[in-house]
Amino acid sequence: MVSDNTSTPPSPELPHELRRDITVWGSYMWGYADVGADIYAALGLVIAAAQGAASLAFAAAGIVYIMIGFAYTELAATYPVAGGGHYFALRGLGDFWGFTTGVALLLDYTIDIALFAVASAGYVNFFLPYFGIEPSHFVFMLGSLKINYLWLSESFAFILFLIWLNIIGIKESSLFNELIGAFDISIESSVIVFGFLFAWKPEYLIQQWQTSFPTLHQFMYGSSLGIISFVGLESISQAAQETKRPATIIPRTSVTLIFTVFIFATAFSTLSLGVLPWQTFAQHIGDPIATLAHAIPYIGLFAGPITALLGATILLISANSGVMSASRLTYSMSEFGLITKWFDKVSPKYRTPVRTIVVFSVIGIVEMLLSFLTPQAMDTLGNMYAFGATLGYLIVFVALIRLRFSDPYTPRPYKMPLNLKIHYKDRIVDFPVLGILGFLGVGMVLFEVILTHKIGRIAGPAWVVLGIVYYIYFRKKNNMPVTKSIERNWEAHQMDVLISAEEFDLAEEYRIALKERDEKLKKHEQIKTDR
Amino acid sequence: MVSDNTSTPPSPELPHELRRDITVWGSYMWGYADVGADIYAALGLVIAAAQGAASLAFAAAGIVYIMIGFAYTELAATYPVAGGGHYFALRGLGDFWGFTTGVALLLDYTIDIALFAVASAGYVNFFLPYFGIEPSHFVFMLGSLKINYLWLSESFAFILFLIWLNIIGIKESSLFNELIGAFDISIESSVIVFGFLFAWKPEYLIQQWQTSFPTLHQFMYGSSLGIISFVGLESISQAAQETKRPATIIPRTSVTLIFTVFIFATAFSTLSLGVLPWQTFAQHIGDPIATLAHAIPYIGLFAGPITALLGATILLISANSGVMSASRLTYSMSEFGLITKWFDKVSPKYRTPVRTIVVFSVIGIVEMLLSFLTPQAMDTLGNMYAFGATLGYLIVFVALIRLRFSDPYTPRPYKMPLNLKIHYKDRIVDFPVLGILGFLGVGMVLFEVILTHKIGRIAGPAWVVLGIVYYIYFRKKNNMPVTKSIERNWEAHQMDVLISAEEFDLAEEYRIALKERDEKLKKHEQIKTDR
Amino acid sequence: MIHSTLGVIIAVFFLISIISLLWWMLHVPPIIPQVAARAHREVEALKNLLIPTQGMAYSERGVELACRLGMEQNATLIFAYVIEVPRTLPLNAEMGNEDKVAQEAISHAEQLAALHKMKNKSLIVRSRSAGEEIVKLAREQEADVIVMGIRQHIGLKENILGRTSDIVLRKAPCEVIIDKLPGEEET
Amino acid sequence: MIHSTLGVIIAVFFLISIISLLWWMLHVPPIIPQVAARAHREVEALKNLLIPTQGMAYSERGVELACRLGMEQNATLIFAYVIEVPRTLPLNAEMGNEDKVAQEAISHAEQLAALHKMKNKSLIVRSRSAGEEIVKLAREQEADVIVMGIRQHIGLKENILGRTSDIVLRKAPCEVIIDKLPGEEET
Repeated sequence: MVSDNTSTPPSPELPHELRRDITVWGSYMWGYADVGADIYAALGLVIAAAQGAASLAFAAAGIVYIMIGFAYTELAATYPVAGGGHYFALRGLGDFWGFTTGVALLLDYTIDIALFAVASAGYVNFFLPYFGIEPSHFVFMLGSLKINYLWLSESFAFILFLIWLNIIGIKESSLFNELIGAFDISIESSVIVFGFLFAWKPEYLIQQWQTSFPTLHQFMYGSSLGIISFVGLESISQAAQETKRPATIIPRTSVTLIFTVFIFATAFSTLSLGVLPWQTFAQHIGDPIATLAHAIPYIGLFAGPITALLGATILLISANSGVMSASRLTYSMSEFGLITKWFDKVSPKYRTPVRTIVVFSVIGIVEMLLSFLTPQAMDTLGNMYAFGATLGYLIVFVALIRLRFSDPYTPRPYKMPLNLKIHYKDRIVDFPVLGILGFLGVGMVLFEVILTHKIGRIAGPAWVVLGIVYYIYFRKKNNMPVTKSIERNWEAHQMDVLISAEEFDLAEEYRIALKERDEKLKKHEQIKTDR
Repeated sequence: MVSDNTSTPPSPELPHELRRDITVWGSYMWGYADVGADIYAALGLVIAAAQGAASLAFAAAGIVYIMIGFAYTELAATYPVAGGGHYFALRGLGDFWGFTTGVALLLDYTIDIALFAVASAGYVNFFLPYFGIEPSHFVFMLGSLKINYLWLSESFAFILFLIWLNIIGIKESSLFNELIGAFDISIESSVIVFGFLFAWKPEYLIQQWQTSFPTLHQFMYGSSLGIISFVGLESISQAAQETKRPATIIPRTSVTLIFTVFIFATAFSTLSLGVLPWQTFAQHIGDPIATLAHAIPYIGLFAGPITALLGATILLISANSGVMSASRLTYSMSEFGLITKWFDKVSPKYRTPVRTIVVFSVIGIVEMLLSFLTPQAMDTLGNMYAFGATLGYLIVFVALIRLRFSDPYTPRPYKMPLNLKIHYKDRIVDFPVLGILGFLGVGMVLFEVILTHKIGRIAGPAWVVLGIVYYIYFRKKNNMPVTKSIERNWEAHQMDVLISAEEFDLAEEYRIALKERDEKLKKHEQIKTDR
Repeated sequence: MIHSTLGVIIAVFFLISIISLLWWMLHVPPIIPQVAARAHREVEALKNLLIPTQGMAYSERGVELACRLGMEQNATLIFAYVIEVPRTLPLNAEMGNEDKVAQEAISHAEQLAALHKMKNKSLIVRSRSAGEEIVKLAREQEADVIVMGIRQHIGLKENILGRTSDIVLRKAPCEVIIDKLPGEEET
Repeated sequence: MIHSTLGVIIAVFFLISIISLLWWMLHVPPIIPQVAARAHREVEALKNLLIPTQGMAYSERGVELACRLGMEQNATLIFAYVIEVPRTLPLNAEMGNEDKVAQEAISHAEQLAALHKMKNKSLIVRSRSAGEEIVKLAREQEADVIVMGIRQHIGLKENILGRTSDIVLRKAPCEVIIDKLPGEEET
């Protein structure tokens, strides 16, 4: 590589920036960590709802998901900074929408931490009896409520571990993901390959398709649940500012993630229905992969420990993804003056945003405690999860379309396919047809979530409204505009971003595009003054 | 098109050249005319031999055929002149092999004229009863032989018509092919489409495949017969010197012909075995398409007249292809001093080689008379047909390989796929792997022909030997070398050919390649003299 | 115990697609250094190429050069044939077959542009000085670069370039590319 | 009465393949006129491109230009940095950081060549006169064309090109392409 002699020195005016330490595999794994656990959770639910047509439901959800994926790929490659959806909305739609998207996504990441740390600890408990510890003994009563304090402390310990891991460095935290993720992918692939080779009966699949085809309502419900298994692409964007050469690498990791997850989801559902009746999965909603693995020859023998290990690890890195993403999201929001400046601080020693890591992980711990104290809390969190993600994605689609018009000069190394060339203010703009379709698709899912999730439709909006109340108070207090945006020099900012990302080719493209625009403007003004 | 103002004026030193009047569609149709009739003849034979695996036999033969096709495509695009295989052998292997190839192919073209004119008249007889004429009444006895003099005179009239048509101009003769060919392709396509839509039962095909799979010997025999249906690509090369922009057009028409014929052959055989048992075709070897069409709903009603019309017309243009090709082949042989110069004459009025058209069509008439007089003659001719084609193709493969070494400078706008780069005399030569495979494939077929065709293995070689005897006599008489070749300025000739074909880009490529070679040679000599 | 060939096919297909996806992902194209990026992008920014032509082999070399230069960014080629009218004649004087020669030169250039499938427009203008006119055209047409093929002036010791190219080089408001063929042979 | 969906699929597939084959066959690419063919092929014949570089923005423009010119025929780029040694010094004298500058200029050129995936080799030579040395290198390396990016010499009235390019233009045994950037801004 010839890059070494041309790498930029660290800018002196920003001494404590995030460090670019994430490689291609790391970037991919931040996304996979998030998504991998989601499939784990969603497979049973979708099969229970969509029955014989589960594969079709996954494929249908996959289409909406692929559009979301393309949108994120375009935006993350164009704006390779931390912040993800919140940053895109900020650039495209201004401060208020940037904040709204951020607060919706923040909901998801804190839930990630709470839910998946608890679930991971649950799988760990599988192994304790082998060491002579019976987890069900460690219970005390709180009023009428049985609380397993072993499980609670395990979950608590996990989150503390993740906080420590994320503080000491993105490299360490990423490495943790990379190793465990590689292991999990291999195990999941083995289950699929062994399943198709030794247990899969196509006639069985066809029979279930023919005898247990769902009603349209069941099918739509199933495919809206399928979307859950696809949430998680965001994390790749959250890590963008710490990724090496993000504008080159992020499109690759995103596209790969989109398709691997799509392939895994359809393969798992097709395999499941060719091995066991859908009713079996409906009875074991909580642990579909273990149910499936038990029915496959050879690996069926190890199914118990393997799937428990798989579950424990994949859910742990998913919680890790939540810690990282929540901290980078709030770091970015603070940097752009959407929340208090106190969070905009990078540890000089570890080059990580220690304050946001700690604060928002603690919010995750609070959510976790709630889920142990009130049995409905788990359900509530799950419902809010779907609400936060779909609201965030919806705004991102609007931002994508808007940015095509308002910021045509920033080079887009990757563009969503299917564009219409339209004239707009003397320029030709690529209007993203798939952006509109994606907006409608996500909109439908959001509509369905509000319609069917009884708790989510109250609690989700309540969180967002609470956030907005804080936003108004914060902006008023600091004499900043509430409905309008702060003036920012996006062009200089964008150029800095590209240079610091070592994307020199894009930086040159941007420089020349801006120069051409300026020359055009100058000429226009000259014609005006000449009159 | 900008070509008009740059077209070359006719060269003054060669006032009576062939006229470039054949378009893309015309070029394709010269090939299709020849091949179309061959499928007609071979389908029944192949099904009778290969039974349930007829489609596979066609596909196997098709593989050898595709290699022949690629070889012809390369050579015809590189050397866009009349003469086909004979010219390629002349360029690559010298005068003797040029003559041998020519005489082998000439056998085929004269047989084309005789066989297909007679067969075409046979189909015409189908319609005569509707006009109150009963063909079987027009019979007289010659010893113990029944001769149908109506049929004989019809065949005779057809050949006379074709002679006239080919004399008045290649444009007229080509137009005749183009119209009839377009009609025939449409009819054949309709039979296939209707058949697959309304009569084809895949389970029936599978059942025949399983219950009537041939023995290896039967299969090989069937696939060697399949080759017959693929003979005919040569005609495109024979018409090259009268084709507009041959180096551009001939690769296209050849490749299209290769694949359309391949598709037709596999489609017909797959359709046939999904509609009727193979035994039915074995019983109606002479008219497979009519047998098939009768079994298809809707078009079955018109099957009789339609297939008779199809047969009559497709066989007639096939005979036309024979007349054209035989005359151009001999014209070229005469031009290069392989046979008497008397044939190297173009009619100033019509710009066609009148002498060769008449003489070699008359040879066709003689063969036709023989086939009416001796019942075995028809069989003998059929056997010789396979011998002539395979011998010619075998030599062409050798010439192709040789020319890659001996003439690397002539630009090849199309090259056979799969080449190995090897060093040879300071140069890098693309060694054609597929050429070797093709040589082996055709060699196997020739071996099989000699082994199985009892009459062909005597009569075929006899014709070739007779030809060689004439060649030795002719060359001795004119004081020309017999075993060696006449000195010719191939480079100037090639340049003339390219310019007159309006292939300026190739001409420039050739000029520069020769210039570079000359400079290299000069430098080498300088180094030698410097020593 | 394998249950179905379809299962084997799916398993193989699954493995191949996952592995090839990851393989593709991990093979990131190399970094483009800043210097290379700048030179490349600046040439990419050349959108209007002015090509004065005389219809000679050396002019056509200039046209081909311009095609190569502009192909990647789909630039517009502006062909210009300047008919130099001597000062002794009025500017719109009959000039023998000069107009026909100009037409032909332009049509050759257009053929080359068509070969490369490039946008182009053509101008035939009359002027007292070809050099001055080319500079003027470059300004009017907002040319980013002038590309000229020129001839070897044998014996011209003090100025190797010839009058026209000298003026263009001195006064052009934009980049100028001069392509000089060696003198030995003129086809 | 349709018997099987497979039959319908085969029928449709058959029709599509036959029609698309014929469609492809009938759409012949347009004829290439002789003039266009000649200019195109002659540029295609340029296999060795000699590019003298100084490591300045204008030299890199020359490198990019050479890349564009040689890409289609996969030509070889020969980069040459000539260190001019004054006559007062011995030819192999220590020249401050000249060697380092040369190395850097060559490495920039190589990066550009790598961006275009082109074969290249590099030469660093010392000479009394850069112009004479370039001409000599062109002869030694059998260059088909010399491509040079040059600078605006402000105030140099009598010779717009500068000493080196003037010598190269006069004495080169091959085609010479000069790319002169406008004088206003030097990045």
